[in-house]
Amino acid sequence: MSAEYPDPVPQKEESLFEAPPMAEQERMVEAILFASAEPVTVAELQGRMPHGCEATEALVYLRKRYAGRGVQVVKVGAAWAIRTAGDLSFLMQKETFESRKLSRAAIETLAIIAYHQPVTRAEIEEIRGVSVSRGTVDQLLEMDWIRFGRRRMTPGRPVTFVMTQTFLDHFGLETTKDLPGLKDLRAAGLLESRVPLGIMSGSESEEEDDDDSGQSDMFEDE
Amino acid sequence: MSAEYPDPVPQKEESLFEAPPMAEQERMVEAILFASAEPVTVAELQGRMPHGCEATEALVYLRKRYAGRGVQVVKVGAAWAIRTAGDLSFLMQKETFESRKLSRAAIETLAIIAYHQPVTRAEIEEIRGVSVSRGTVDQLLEMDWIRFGRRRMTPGRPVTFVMTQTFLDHFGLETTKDLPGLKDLRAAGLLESRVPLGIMSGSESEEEDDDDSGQSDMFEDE
Amino acid sequence: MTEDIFENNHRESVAERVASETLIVDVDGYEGPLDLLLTLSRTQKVDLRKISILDLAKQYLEFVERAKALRIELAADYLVMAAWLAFLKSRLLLPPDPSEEGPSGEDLAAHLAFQLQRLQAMRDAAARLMARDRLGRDFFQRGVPESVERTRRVTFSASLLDLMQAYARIRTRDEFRPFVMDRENVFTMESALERMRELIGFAGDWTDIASYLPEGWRADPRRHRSATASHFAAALELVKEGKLELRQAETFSPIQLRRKATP
Repeated sequence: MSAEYPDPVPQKEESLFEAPPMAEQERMVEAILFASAEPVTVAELQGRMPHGCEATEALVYLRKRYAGRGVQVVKVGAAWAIRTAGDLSFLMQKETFESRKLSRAAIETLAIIAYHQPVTRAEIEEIRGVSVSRGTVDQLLEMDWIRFGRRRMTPGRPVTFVMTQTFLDHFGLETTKDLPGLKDLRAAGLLESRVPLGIMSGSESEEEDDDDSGQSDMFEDE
Repeated sequence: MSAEYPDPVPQKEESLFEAPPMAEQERMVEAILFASAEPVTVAELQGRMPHGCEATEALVYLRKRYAGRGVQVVKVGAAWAIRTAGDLSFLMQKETFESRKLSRAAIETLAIIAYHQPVTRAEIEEIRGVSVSRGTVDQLLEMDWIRFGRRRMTPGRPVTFVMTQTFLDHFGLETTKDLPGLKDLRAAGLLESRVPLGIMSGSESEEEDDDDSGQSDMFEDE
Repeated sequence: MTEDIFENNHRESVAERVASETLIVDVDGYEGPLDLLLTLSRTQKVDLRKISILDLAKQYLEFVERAKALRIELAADYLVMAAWLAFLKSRLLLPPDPSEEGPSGEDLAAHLAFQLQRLQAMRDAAARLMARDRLGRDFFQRGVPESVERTRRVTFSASLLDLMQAYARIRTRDEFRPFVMDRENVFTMESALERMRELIGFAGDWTDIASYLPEGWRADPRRHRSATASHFAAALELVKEGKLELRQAETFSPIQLRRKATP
């Protein structure tokens, strides 16, 4: 259609087949994203498009094209999806909304995992001051909002929990960095496992592993 | 976004609320069509949009907007839906090619049919010493390497199998008479029956490359 | 509600009864001692960062006392917390003892304050999270997803040689021996056991198990392997029966055996 594309870069590689023009690539990305209910990774886009296509570039154009429209091109972690614009929710039929009530424990556990990930069960319990019931974790796992992360390299090699793409998708987050208030919480030292330095004179004696002080590795996700 | 809309028509009805601008209406139609599981009729669109909206008109704009895009606004019976553009349907398919070796059971069955045609299933089983599975025969039929021949004029009038031209083509034979005979096989060392294990000097028997003389694989079939 | 419960210890009995009922309900409602502390801390109506841990400890201890008086069963962790807070209280009230090891009362109090702040922060974060626009409620995914059709085409291949070999195999099958395990080079455990039973009568002293291998089973590595295995298994069996003793100085060193002295 339009003329927003820059002049095609001369073939970067000695490719046997010429890649389709960018306008065409954009159409392809559009078709694939529309067709899928789940977010599609760039790798998968690339895999489904003809050889030589640049899905990432096409996504930039497509996203721009849908700015302000009734549906939006959104980023979900490492993947992309099309979702209806939030301001039009009043038009939608909501009977499909899965209104499974989450318990207060489940919601808190979810938030702790989101803000502290990767986090072990013991750390969750430390923050909440109560033991985490199996059912709570199971429910969150089942909803595919959390998943197992890497094991901690500490005695007992405890398993950690991290957020999933489904979680990001559900709450309309591009990355875990977009969690509401994350920056402030971090600045206030509330994502640490202990009282931030400076507030306390002598360090705490609890035998907690401070090898990873919280959020620095929050986004390492394998 | 756009300058394609004509000046708003002065309110047709004595509406209490002003209808949203056409660009908004277009967004609404877009979101509804996107999210609906079924095609949506104009009446239904109208019913879900705010009072005073003109779904039909909005559809005209939306349709125009999607002209040439990766997805299309199409009419399905009396209703409307968004569908992948026809020329991109290839993106929704993924074909993988795989080349596999024919199973031992299949190749033996094939060999018997080749050397003994026309041959009945009972005869194949007698020669192989094991029953021939339906799947094996079906597979060979499907590959068009064997076909049904005449029925035998014996009790039960069993069906016979014969080779096909495709078979001959695949194996580079002009007629089935070109198949090497038993004598040739022997001359080529293929009919050499195995040497008893004990006599063999250790080195050879160690490696288990006896797939051409394998007593052990004799029974693994099916 | 609960924050008012202990404001005043001297209330009339009706109010007390009402309060105690609330208490029963609310103890169930609390998610552990930390949650209770957080609730109690709200009575101070100050920023959590400026909270008085000493006051809080007092409140909590009063709560526990009261629960005891009302004969309300408190879960163990509430009592553990009470004990810890009592300890903390004494630390905070008494002048620091320089000979004492471990963190000071202030450190402990600071950590508790931090824990409360952090729990509150997580609650607020959870609330903000749940209030976000959510998929399936505020924004929507495609109503008619199209799945990618995956077709797998399998082509089978076979060469003329495959075919001929297959046929040759069938035609020569009659000449094959019936299918039996080739035992020529296998020394079974049964025969090893039988052999050993006869021989151990003479094994008064520690002898290397290798010396028990029969003639003709020592040179050929395959035969040697099989005989060694079966003799070792047989020896274990005899140990189990209490007829033999086994020993090995270290990993991979020779295994020695001798007859077990009859008791």
